[in-house]
Amino acid sequence: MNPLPVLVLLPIMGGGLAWGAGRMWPRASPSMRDASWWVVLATLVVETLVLAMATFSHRAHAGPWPGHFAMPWIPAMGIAVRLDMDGLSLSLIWLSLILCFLCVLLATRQATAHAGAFRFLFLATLTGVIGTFLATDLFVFFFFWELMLVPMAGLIAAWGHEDRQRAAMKFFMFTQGSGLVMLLSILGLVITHYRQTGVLTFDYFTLAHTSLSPTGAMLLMLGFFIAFAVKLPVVPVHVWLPDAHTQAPTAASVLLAGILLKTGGYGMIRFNVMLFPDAAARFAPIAMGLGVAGILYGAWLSSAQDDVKRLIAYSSISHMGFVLLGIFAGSRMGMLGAVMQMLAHGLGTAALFLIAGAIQDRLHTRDMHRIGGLWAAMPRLSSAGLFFAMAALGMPGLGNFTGEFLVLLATWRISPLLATLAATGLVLAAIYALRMVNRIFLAAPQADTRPVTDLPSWQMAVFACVMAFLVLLGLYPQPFMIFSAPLPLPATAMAGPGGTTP
Amino acid sequence: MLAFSFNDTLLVATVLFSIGLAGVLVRRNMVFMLMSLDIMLNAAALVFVGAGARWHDATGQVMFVLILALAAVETAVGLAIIVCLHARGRPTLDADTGNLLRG
Amino acid sequence: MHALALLAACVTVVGAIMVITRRVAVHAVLYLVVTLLALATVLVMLGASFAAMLEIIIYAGAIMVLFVFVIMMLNLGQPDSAREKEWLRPRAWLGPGVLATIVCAELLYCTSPLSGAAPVPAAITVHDVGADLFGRYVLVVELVSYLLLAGLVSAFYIGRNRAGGR
Amino acid sequence: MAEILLPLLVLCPLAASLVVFISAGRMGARAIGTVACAGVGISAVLSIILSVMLLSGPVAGGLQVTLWPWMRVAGLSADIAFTLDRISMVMVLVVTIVGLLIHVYAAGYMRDDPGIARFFGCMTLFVAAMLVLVLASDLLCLFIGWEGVGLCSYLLIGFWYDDPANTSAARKAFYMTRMGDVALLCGLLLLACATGSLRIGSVLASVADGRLPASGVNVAAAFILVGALAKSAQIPFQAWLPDAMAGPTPTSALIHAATMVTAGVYLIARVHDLFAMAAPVMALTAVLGALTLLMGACTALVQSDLKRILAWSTISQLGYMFLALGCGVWQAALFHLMTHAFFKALLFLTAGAVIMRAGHEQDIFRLGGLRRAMPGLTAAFVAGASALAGLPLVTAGFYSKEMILSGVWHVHFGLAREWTLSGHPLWGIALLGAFLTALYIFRCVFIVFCGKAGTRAAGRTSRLMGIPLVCLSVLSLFGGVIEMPDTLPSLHLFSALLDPGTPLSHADEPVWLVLAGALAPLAGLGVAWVLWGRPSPVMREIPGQAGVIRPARTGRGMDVLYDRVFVQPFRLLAWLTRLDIPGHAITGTGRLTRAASAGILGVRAGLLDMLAMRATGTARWAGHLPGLFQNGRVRWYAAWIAGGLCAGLAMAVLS
Amino acid sequence: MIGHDIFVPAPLLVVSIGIMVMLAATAWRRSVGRGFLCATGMLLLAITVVGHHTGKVPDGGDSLFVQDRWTACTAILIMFSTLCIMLMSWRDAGVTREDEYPLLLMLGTLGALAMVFSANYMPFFLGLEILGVSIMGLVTFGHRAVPGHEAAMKYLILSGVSSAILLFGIGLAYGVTGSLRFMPPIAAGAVPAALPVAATIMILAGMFFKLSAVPFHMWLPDVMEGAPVPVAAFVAVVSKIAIFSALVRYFGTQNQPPFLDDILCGVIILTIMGGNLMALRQAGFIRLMAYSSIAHMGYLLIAFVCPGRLQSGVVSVYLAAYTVNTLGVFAAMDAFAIPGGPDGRVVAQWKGAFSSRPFLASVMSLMLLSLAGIPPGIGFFAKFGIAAAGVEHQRDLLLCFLIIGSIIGLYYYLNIVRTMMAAPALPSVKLNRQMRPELTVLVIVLSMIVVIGGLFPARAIHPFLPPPVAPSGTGDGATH
Repeated sequence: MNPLPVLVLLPIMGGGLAWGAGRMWPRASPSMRDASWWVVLATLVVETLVLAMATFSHRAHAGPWPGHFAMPWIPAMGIAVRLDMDGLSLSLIWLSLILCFLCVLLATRQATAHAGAFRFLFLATLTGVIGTFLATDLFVFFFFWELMLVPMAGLIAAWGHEDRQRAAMKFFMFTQGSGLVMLLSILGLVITHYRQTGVLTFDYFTLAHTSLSPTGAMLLMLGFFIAFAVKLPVVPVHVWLPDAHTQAPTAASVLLAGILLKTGGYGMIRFNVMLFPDAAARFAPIAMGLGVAGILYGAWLSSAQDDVKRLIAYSSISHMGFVLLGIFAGSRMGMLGAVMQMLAHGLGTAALFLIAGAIQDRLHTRDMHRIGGLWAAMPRLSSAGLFFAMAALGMPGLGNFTGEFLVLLATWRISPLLATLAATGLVLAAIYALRMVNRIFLAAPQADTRPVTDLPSWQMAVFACVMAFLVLLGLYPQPFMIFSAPLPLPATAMAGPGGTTP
Repeated sequence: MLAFSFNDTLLVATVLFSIGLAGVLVRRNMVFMLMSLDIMLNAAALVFVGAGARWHDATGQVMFVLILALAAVETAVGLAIIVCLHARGRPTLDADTGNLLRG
Repeated sequence: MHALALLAACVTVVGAIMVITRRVAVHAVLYLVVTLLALATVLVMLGASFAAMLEIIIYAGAIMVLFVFVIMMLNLGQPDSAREKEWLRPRAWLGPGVLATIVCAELLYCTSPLSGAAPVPAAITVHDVGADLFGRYVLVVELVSYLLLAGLVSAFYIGRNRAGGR
Repeated sequence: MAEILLPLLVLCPLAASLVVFISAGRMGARAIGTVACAGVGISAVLSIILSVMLLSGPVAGGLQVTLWPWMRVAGLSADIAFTLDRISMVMVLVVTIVGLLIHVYAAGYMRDDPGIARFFGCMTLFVAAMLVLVLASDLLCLFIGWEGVGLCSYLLIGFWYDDPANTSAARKAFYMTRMGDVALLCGLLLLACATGSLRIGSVLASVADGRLPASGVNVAAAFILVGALAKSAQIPFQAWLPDAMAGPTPTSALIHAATMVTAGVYLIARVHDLFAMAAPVMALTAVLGALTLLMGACTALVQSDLKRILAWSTISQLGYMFLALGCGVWQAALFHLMTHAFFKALLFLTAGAVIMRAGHEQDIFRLGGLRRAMPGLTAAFVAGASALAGLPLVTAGFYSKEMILSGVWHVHFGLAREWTLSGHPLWGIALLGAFLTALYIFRCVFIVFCGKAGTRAAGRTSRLMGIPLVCLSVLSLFGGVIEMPDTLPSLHLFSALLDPGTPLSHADEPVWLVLAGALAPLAGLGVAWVLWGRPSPVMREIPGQAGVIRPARTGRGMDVLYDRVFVQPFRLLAWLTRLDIPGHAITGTGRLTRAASAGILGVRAGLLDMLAMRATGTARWAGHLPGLFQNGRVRWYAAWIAGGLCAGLAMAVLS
Repeated sequence: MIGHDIFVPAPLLVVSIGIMVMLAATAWRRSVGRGFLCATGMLLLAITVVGHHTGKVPDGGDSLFVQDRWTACTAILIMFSTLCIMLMSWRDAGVTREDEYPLLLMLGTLGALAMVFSANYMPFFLGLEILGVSIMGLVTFGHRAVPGHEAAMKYLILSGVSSAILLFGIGLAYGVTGSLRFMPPIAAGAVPAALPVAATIMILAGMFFKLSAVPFHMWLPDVMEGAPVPVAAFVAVVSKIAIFSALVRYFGTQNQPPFLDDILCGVIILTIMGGNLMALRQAGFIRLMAYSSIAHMGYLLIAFVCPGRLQSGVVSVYLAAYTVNTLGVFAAMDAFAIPGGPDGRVVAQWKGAFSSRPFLASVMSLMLLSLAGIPPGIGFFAKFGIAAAGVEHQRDLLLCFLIIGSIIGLYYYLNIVRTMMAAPALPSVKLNRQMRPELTVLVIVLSMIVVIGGLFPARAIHPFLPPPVAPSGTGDGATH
């Protein structure tokens, strides 16, 4: 059995089951776990097993990368379900699964109404994301890219907070609209290839060898870039993100910040840089400028927020600026830094959203002025919050720093000025992170704070796992760097000063 | 008797067609609109007959018959609708006023 | 062009103009009959005597009677005539007139260079038409029957529910 | 052996920290204190063992342990690796031993605080981070410790978070040091970029090879200097340290006096080879150090808060160290670092005990006459004060300061081709600083311990707190005899220890140089006695709110002099300090950022969001089209058809 | 000559016989149910005999009818749609229960089929009129009589004008070529170029009217709004398929005459933008669907102006997707209607549908998202095909408008979904919410088609990937 299609299909099937289970055996009491929750958990466990199999088994196959699956889909148009897996996709899938476990264990309790449907959409998003990470057929990639929007927007629109529907709409419109531009680029590439060779195919590896005119390559690259830039997000097109993150229910925020943003980074690495190396190199100064702008702008705005989730959302913009910077720094080091940053940010920000969600569940507000001083009441939650805030501000020894340092170093080689500016973002990061800490956790308790329950120990244990993972990423990233490096395209030399040494 | 060339036919038909069009556009009374429609259809029919004559082909007149049938059907249905609307409180037969369907 | 032909064409056009400018519906119907008769003349001159007969019998005869019948039934009288006058102010003619004129001009522009060597038209007899109609176009005739059936059913249904108003 | 012990050195406090954190709420105060002290204590023992191992080994080099590769990418290799060489050995000993003493003291001091677990967790974590900083053989690894100590400092300054002033002081400290950290990071980036590695040895070797252009060396040194300045609260980053006194006193002693703030000194000492090649930066370091020492001393003179006096004195003493570093006598800097750790920790701890017993009163003018109530503490404080002032021969501070002074006297900066700068003016400033040091610390001694009784003292100092004080007093008094000026019995144990190859010796040193160094503190002591030590002190009534000294009264000769010589310049300086421009800028940054980004938010709402909204708005406007076009009139519709036909014909025919 | 050797495509024959049978049945005893039953049976029969014909296939160009895979594809679509609409209106409360109704539906289908199969202007034009006249009758079947009649009136007059234009154009074409073969007129002999151009334009104008391309589109919303829901679906689906099928047949796979290029581009842009912009602020669901259908015709026309390898497949896939989605929307709307309660024709009535009627709301969302081109619906693949065709022909301008239009479209489709997700305004009145079983089946079947078609487009669409016109092209063989 090939694990790749199983990986993609399992979540949505499990989600369907969970939905059915939720309808058949609705929850008896709010405190009890219902059948659908167990179904989701079982799905994730099986998925993890399959993923472990995919990680450690080495099967013989025709693909250029460690994992490969191909099945004709629409032969008339040269479309096939081609799934390939290299370290980058593998590590991002691992990240997705970890975050899903987090959500299932810590956050889905929030969805009280129609829990089954909630879980279905949740797992459907996972399917979309995993499909996006695995697809090497451009059509299939686009299919999954669009597919993951729908359940996510549904999650936001149906289970979100006050202004959820507008946020969901904004999210959907931005991503879908930019996706259409990418569609045109995909088609442009395919048809250019068709004109040259007479072969109509959407195969990533085949299309990589299309020879393009500089202008054409630039245009096609820009089409991809726009879609990924919206998802990442890059500064001028980030408008959807704060709303979506803020309004989404906790689990959706986690998925959104933890994984969906990563699909943007993944796409930039996989498609912008690897498909169009020359155009990407020419575009790099602009992209890096945008990255720095994102770092500073995101951090700056983050430090002006009163809404916790909004603050975290803007900090995500800042962190994703590093990713953009690293991807376009043109060296393997920057790329690795970007990947590390994605992994670390996925974990850290997801945990922060979970904490913010836990606070909101207990205090029914996200306004930092009204939260105030939780340490006395909830030392566990607060210490976890403190830890992840430190991770967010780039404390060395935690995962984010590894990524940021590599990115900065790679940037310094290109332009010390940009690197210095980006490093300034770290000061701003300290400002927003500490502001959050000193408003929420380490502050005088609010007079009207009702007695609240702290996190139970088992939840704390889950958080501890994440912390341990972040520390691991921060102190011993080498295996992850080797593991999660994007593999070069076969038969083409990866351009870049880094060469191909892992 | 064959005094008309195709060209002349076209001339007459075009003018007739335009008059019919103008009639549809300018009249607010639905009965007049139907009459103008008939004029337009007749213009089209005239073209067919003229063309049939030009190619010496009976098909043109076959088309004429078809158009005649169409005109009959349209007139019948149209008048039925007019009568119906008239019966339901549209005494003026004005096509412009009392529109429920708009926007 | 034959003088009679010219006359017939002129009558057709003038009749049509009268149709669309009349205030009283019955007058318009009468002018329409005149137009159709003149058109029948034109058809005859095109060698299509069968078509001309149909024009007179069915169009001027049957369809126009339908019009007259409906007009009588609706009892359009003096107030309607006054209202029509109100509606037919010169300003109302401006837009439609211009549009129709432009369409006419464009069509004429398209057809005008045609006035050169054109094949001489010849008469087509009833026989020719009949042979075609029930020969190669028999299916078309069948389709026309369905068209008439559709019109029949529609008009029947619409007319039947006239009084209902449910 | 060393491969196990060296990581264990770091691991012990770390483990203690984890245990304390995780068991929060389940362990009693005593148990927590025990665990913390045990963790640090084991470290101290280990450090001594390791020092012995190091010193018994070959002279050059040190104990190296590479734990695991951290980042190995093309163009960068960084390891998690520890080195124990002679420089770090000194520092490790200081950190662990002083740390242990302070932990023991704190176990008594913090006994009744509800947040004791958090306190000891942070303290032990701090020791661990500090040890990482000290032991790191890789600059990037050092950076872990560097930021880690900053974090602990932040947490401990804001330990009593109920008061917003404390948390804001904590944040101020973090922001300011963070700015320096970013500069340091930039320096690291530059070095990593040029050399491909951040291992200190290889970086210095590359620099020595000339793989880095001179400008690069200067810039890198400048970046590192900025980082060090921020960490050590030197001009222009001095503002955070006095505020940092908001933390518990053991914190102030350990972090903000003995160890963390000296990290900057340590860092520069570590990379002194790099600095040696960057003459302008050296000069800058020296000048900034001199300015800081003078300013710190001046400001300390007019403070009234006991802990703030000590804080400013710390700044001033760190200025000495930077002066020494700038003058290339990094051995002297480290020596002073060590002695300063002893006596300043002693001073802080004693002050903490005094304040605690005096009912948490920190204003020196409200204290007073405590000599009788707490003789032991008085003795300890006087011992510390003497060491700080550097009273000749009997205190450790004298020897270390003397070493700095002699180093400064001999220095010559070759800034550019013919621009040289003699060290003599700096020497003068340092000497003046020595005088002022004695003046302000004995002002403090006389006001607090002599004279009329102020607040009533209560309770007594527990033995747990007493023992460290005794130990530190001994160290402060006698810890300096391992290095003596040539004029005295020429003893160079310390510098020989640090740098066995080139013993620091100035044979041609004039005797009056030592004499001047010895007399200046004495003069300070005398003046202080004159001003504050007599039964009716001249300056007694001056309200001590920093810098707001009433205009000197006429008719008292000494006052005029004092006013002219000290007060006016101090007022200026103190006014400048009080303005606290960078400090305000930093604390203000939060508010400023908020204001500015609120502005940006407005702009954003007006720009990006509004653009998005405008787009939908346009679309909505377009949504009104139905009303315009689709008006329900058949004739209108027909006109469109005719118009369409018209246009189509026109386009097709006329084109 | 008259007899068994006349070439008639079987579906046409079956449907017309069906009409006769229904007439006979009506003459025997009037019964609505029997009419529906008879019609359904005949349609099923007709679907099964698609591809068959009587007589021998004429080889010359003089045939009235033509039959190939393209006709089979569109004929199946048409009959399938009619079948669905039959099912929808079987016991629809919004439709007057008269036995003329199934008869007119069948007549309309016959007209549409005639258009599809026609290879000659005559059956094309007659089919068009049969369809039109049937629609005139059908729209009056609602209970709200006046809007129905008003709609019929508008349709009558406007379609009369367009028919006249079309006929005039055909006449000109006939005058130019001397033949009524269903293809663009090519100047023969001394006839100047302007006349065939004018003829083509006028024929196109007539076709665009039926297709409701933008300057000629205004009847569609009014007519659909005035009609009962199933009839609106009929108008939106069947007549569109038929006319588009004819349009493709008319121009074939060859490039359009160059003079048409600007006009077509202009019409496409106007159609896309007009349809989408007008749909933005609609409160009426049917009206919104009408405008969205106009926009979809615009998208389809993009494929139409990009002839070649992709065109036939793309057009058929898009038509199929559009058909199924639109039918789904209308079926859900029909199922939403409760006698004495909301009839689902206003978007606001759908507020809170996700909580009050989750199944219908889910189906509706699926259909709307598929219309918007979001996976996994079949509409995604369809739009992908359109874009592919556009990129292949480097229709950059049109593609820009495709994207802009899609985004606007997404907005109003999502707005409906949003409305459905909102909390219901009022505590819902206890009404009988039992859905008619046949509607449930229909809705489920349509949803499955949408999803399966989206997931396995190749399998689902394989029969729809024919060369549209006589197998002249060589490249077409590769498409299946």
